[in-house]
Amino acid sequence: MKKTKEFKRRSMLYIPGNNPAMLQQGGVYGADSLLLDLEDAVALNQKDAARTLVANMLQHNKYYDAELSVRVNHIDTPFGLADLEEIVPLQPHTIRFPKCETIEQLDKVLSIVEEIENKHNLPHNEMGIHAMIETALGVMNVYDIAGHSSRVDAITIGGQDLTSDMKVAAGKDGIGIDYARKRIVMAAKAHRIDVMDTVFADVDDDEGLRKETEYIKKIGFTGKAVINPRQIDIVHEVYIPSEKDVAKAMRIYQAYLKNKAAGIGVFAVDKKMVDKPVVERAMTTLSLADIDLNSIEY
Amino acid sequence: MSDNCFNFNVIEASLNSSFDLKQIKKITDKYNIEYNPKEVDKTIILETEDGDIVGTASTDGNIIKAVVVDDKYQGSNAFSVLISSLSEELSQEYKHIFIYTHPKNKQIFTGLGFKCIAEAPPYYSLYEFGFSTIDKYKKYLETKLVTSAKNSACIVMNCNPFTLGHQYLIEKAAKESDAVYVFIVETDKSLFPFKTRWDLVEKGVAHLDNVVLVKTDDYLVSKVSFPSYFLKDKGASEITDNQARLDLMVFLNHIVPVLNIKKRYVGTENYCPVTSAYNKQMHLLLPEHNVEVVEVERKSLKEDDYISASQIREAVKNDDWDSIKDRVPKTTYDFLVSEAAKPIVEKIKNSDSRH
Amino acid sequence: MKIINKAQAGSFESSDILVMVEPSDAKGRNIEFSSTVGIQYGESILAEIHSVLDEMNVEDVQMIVNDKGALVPTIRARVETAITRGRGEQKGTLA
Amino acid sequence: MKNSLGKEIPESIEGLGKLIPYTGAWGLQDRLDEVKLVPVPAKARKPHYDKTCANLEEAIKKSQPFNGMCVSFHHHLRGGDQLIIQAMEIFKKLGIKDICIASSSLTTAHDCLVPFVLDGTITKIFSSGIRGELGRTVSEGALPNPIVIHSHGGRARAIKEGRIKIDIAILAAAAADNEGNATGQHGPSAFGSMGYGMIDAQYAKNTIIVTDNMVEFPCVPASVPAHYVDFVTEIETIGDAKKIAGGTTRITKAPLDLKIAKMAADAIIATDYFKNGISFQVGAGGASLAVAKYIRKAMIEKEVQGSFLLGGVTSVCTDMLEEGLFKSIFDVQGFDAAVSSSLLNNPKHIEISSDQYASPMNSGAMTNKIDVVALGALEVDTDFNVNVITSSTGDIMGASGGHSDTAAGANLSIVVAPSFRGRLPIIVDKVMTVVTPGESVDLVVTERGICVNPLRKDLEKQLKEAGLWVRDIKELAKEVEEIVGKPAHVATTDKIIGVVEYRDGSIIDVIRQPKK
Repeated sequence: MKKTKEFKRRSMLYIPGNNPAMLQQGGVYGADSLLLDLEDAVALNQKDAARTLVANMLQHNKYYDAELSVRVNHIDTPFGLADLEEIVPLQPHTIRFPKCETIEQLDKVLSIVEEIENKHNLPHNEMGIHAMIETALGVMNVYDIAGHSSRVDAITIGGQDLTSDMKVAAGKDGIGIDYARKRIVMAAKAHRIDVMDTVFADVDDDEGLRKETEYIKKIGFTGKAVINPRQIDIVHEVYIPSEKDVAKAMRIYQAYLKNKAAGIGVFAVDKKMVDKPVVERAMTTLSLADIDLNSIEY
Repeated sequence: MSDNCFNFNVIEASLNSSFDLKQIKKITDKYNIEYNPKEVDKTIILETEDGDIVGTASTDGNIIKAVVVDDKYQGSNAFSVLISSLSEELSQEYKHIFIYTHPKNKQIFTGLGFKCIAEAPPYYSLYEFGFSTIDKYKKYLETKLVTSAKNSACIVMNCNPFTLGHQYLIEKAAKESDAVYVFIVETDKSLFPFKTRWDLVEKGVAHLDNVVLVKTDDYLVSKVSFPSYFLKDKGASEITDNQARLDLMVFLNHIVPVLNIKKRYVGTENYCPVTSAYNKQMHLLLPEHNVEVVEVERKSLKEDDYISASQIREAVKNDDWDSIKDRVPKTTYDFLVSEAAKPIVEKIKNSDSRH
Repeated sequence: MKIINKAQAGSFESSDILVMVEPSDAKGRNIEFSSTVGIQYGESILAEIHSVLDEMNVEDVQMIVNDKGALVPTIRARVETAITRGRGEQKGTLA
Repeated sequence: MKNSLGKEIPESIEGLGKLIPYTGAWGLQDRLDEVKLVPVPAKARKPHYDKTCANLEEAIKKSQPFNGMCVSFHHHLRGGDQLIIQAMEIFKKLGIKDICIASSSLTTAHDCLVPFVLDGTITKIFSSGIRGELGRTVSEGALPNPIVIHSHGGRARAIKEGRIKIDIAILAAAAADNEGNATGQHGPSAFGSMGYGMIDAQYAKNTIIVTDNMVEFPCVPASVPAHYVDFVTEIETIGDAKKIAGGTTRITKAPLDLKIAKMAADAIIATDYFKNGISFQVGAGGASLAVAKYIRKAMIEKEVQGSFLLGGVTSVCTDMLEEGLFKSIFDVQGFDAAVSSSLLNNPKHIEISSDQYASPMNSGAMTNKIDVVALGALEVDTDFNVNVITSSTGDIMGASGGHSDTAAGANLSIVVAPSFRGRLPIIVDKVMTVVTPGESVDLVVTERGICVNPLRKDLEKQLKEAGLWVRDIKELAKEVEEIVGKPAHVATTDKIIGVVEYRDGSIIDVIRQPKK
């Protein structure tokens, strides 16, 4: 199994946790990540049913290469603890913790998770935790949250809850959450972790989705959550690097491999100094272009 | 995940909210579905994630009714979401669930796994799902079957309470038939509870050895098959006629064959427009299916003074015990004046119900 | 661990399976079964149901199963949920 | 005897005569080149002969019906057809029995034929497909003779060869004149191309044109020309316009179908066939139609202009014609109202007969000229054989249509289907009934990968180079079985209820009655 940090996260498909038809097909659409949702997509009187269903699907269904993430309910609800007790032993790639507002809450989740892991003799470094920032308080604390634990390797903005917490309209222009988006991105970048954008609700508006995805890519998001499989390809298309960028990344990476083999640490490509961040960036570009890094020769 | 599989939101409507009612009416009116918030316990509205109204359905006891899905979502999972969501709650309380709907939806509901137990085109059909289905009821009927009887009759009675009129009708049927099945309406919507009504009939027919008492479950003149009967102050209408036909189709499809019934006895109805409408439909429908309808003039004390249960209840209200004495068997009278009847008598005095 | 409540899990939707249980004094497992793929999978679905019931130590149960082509994980989950609810042991949910 | 797919075929069947076993997709080509065709019936009429009849009954009586005759229909009215039932009621009234129905296909609108099967009015059926109650009735063994399933091209051949000998053709027209010039292109019940009825009109001993829209002479275009027509009659309605052809066809929004369609389009684009001059056919719905959506996008982006579109035509095709992405459409059957009006108004939209469309026995069938076709399936097996006729319970519930015709002719024939549907596997070890032989299928595209026929190493190389998800079909079948479980074997009796005729007239498979 891949470790959580090895996934590229251009798209993350939400799948309602109590819907067998959607759960069983979730793996075939090519989303980078799958979010099996026990939280908002599940009615209050079906929380137990969804939890049991998702647990069974995690164990028996085929999800191919996708990152599997389970969104549990907040630990302050009557459902959160039961969710963790059922899901943590199954060690999906990540647990997604919603409405994260403070590092104290995060600590609480981490300690419950680790307690469960201890009980099942599971290591503490396999499964990642993704924090969702969905309230004004969470946005203000996001820098601390993002850097609080090595288990947190991605954060996400939850647009619908955030606009309602802020008491602003959830318009398509995204003006209400623009500051939050940028603040959250900056916090993630500061800690060098991934950051995912919220969903685009109108599944029939392909152009709107494309425009929004282009925008959030520009301001620094790693990828975007989607609610319908039809949205995946559009998000991926936006994230596919241009041929020119791929070619440049290839030159850098090949030079890096060549110099590494020769034991040289710092070198130049196209007359420009290449250091570690430049190489990492090139690697990201190549992987976004679906190029297998292992197949590259110099 | 097919084209037709949506992740709908199920919203419980507030029956006091004029906004919610307007939303419901908009779609029920569009498809000409009767909807009256006073005749439902609960209504749900199905919405898309964008808030588009997809459909609605309501419950009334163990009945799911006023089920509508917008044409735009026909063929989607809308029906199954509506029904699943309501059935889950109902199945915790009831042993079986009914859907009352338009016959054109037959494929949809049988596709879901409901069994169609009767149809009365063009408006009504009745579907059932659950533990205690009509098949189980038929097994119960089999235990009541008098196998030797060739010429069997039946009477369906509410007996609220049991009067000399009821007794007279049963006696007449018993004389003219090998066996008489007396169905006591089990729906507990009357002032006298089912158990009391049953006991009073049992006592009142103890002298007749070819009379068998039978429970109706939800299948005969019940709130499920003939809801009009249990509504307050509702005159007869086309709706009543159609509901009566549905009730009679349940009788003909499922009860007549098991008990091999040849005749159905009924008293002439002089008071209640709903009951007389029911009787009229009986005359239209039963002979077609080889069941004779024997309508018997009600027992009267003097001219135009026919005995009826409502009269008895009226008399209880007015403490007119002499009149009661003349009109009910001793067994009923003894009960009415007993300690056990006190709560019922009290209830009658405070009630304005037809039943 | 008797069934003490009437309970339902699952739904009438395609790819799901609806499982209902009710309290009863009757002995054994009485399963009323219907499926859209009954001809092809009837026996294996029943076997799957029995295996969950075995695991949960359910000996006596009155059950209705209405299958709409559910896959094994769904069948297992719905039976488990129905039994847990029927026993009144469900956790972390609002009834 | 066994055919080349190893299927046990009887030497002969009563009522059908000697059977020829299937020997390969082009196995009988030599026979077809030598086969003796039946003559077109002689119809010498004197000048100003009046063909019009007061009603359908009169037209039928004048056609001299008899017990055991063969009556043909076309299925262009699809689910809206109300002509066949009217005709059958008249036959029944006249006491005609033992009728052979030769319809180009039968739909759910034909459930109304069940009583006529049960009472012996209909005893034999030739059709491309059958569905609903009628399918169930036939599957229960109600017909004394097995139903013969043919492809659209195979039907044209069977008529020319005399295997189907039509005594009366009763052909619905959306407009006709008193001489019998008839078309489906305009009128209140317009259905577009009349391609499946053309050959019937020519070969039937008696041809009746039935319309609910009598127009002044001459009715143009004359899809069926007057000189083949014996009688013309006007009736109140030939069908339910709403169910015949409505508005425009919408491409599915089902994510799974779209996913499969996108994968199929990516595969097409990765091959050498995707270039200027490409010719193309898609189905009328589901994933197969949706392939067009992605092909259209790629053609615009990569500035590719195609030659022609073929087949069952939807507004998706006519849109691409209007946009100039293709130079023409050859249309044997239309699926929506927009197609009818395009056919009527656009000279590059050309009506063709089923003979020209797909027959294996002429010198220019369009299916032999096609580059790429995307087809659906009920089942596909690890030998790439395709079943489009029997359901998972063994009932006859589908249609052969142009499936085997286009698969045989196309340079690249692609079957698009989900790997399973409602728990039932579609990718299986052995299909229940073979309609299209595996040797004529190049790719099978499912949401769980693309399988390339081992005969097409060239394609496998092209797809792999493009980075597409290519996988072995046996491995996929195994994976599907792991997901859905192994279905119980559907047992059959020995009774043969259907015969699947390959397009060349040989028997590719027989359908035995499922044990219930």
